[in-house]
Amino acid sequence: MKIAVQSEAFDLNAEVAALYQANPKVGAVASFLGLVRDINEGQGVSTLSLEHYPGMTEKALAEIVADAGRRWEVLDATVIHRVGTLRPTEPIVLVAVASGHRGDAFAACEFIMDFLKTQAPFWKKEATPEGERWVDARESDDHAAARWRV
Amino acid sequence: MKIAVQSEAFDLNAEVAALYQANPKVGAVASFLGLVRDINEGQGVSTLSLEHYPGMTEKALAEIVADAGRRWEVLDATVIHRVGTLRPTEPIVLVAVASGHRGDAFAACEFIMDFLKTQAPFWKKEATPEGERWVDARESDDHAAARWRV
Amino acid sequence: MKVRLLYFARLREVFATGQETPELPESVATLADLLDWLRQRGGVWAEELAAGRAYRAAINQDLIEQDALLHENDEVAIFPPVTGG
Amino acid sequence: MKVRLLYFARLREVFATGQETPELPESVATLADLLDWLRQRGGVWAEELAAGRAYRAAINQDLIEQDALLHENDEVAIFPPVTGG
Repeated sequence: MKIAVQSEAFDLNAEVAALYQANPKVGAVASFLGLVRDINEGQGVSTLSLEHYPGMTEKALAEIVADAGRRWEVLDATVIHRVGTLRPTEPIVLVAVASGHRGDAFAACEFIMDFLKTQAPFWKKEATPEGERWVDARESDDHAAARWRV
Repeated sequence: MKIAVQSEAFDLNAEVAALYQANPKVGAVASFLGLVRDINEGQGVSTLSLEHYPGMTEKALAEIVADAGRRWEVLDATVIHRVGTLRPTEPIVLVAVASGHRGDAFAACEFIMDFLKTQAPFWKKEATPEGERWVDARESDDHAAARWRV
Repeated sequence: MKVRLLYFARLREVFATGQETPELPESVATLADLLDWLRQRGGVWAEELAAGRAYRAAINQDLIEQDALLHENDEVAIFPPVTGG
Repeated sequence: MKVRLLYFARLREVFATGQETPELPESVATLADLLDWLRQRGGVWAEELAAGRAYRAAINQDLIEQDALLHENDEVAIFPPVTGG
């Protein structure tokens, strides 16, 4: 398991290969890339700044990944979240999950993203033509996380 | 949309970047990588050979991707399936879907994989210590595809 | 009526051919008729295409049901359930 | 009791501080008490931490509910709902 919070870009090839190259039991890797969009809630976005709570972030992400591993077969997983200032089309987050079969890989990957969105202490501030604004939490994200409760 | 059937390896970085780099409306890319495992149904696998039905394969994949685009917001999508002889840990298939939001990207990507598994004319033959054998279709794959019927 | 017949994967190996272009008798109008006609060859043809065996068919590269009508120069493919991905 | 208080994102900006280490009065035993104590500062403190405003709290880096007990040297963080990913 790899959890990283960093300002630098990451290499998707290297991160995904690290999940399967040494383990021939891996039949499926589901991955998710979140990117900065140039528009949000109708306003143009020139840059996005990400702040986090060092220490708690890594702990929260590790707990979410461990929780996914209790629900599905997770052979390995990587979560990388960037902080600092990013521009449209730049990757913000990578979640990649390796499993024997695709159903587990997809479910665990989406579960981790849904809880990352609602539980991991990151905050986004957008620079728009009207000035800077903190991004509001979305109710749809709470709903997405809530659907995993059984 | 890119649909390719090829014997060569593909570059995950390049394929995924092509889906978002030129389009700042893309906020989410969900991708799936299917890999050759070294064991299947209890038997060791030394190589996997993939055969397909040229012409129909590309047509079936394009229809599946178009169907996904009618159900979810798909800004762009790539499906690459390899044929020929592959070894354990080698990638077989890549499905990557770009969307504004993660829910659509995940759903469309998993939908495409489920229908690729049951509708696209590819066949696998495994070389095992006991000789060669054609891989049997899995009932679980039919069930996975059937759950999208509403 | 002449059609192009294609076989793939295990069926290609068992039938020891990947394609043929037979002249079909007038009695063959549908895919079901074609399958009957092939079964009359006996041996592996009767065995592999027997009712209850798992195989699929496509006409002109679309998966189809057995009551589908055939037309001159159709491309008809018969193959095992698919196992890609 | 002394605790370490951390503020993040919009609250860090509005409170014009990212952290403080106050000596709390004996009456403060729970997170709810701490929030009351902070609201008594008035101004942005009363406003931002008012009932009905959306904020979250963590004790020692775990998200917690307001009836959680505080202990000497706890790290208590107060922040807006998270928006990562």
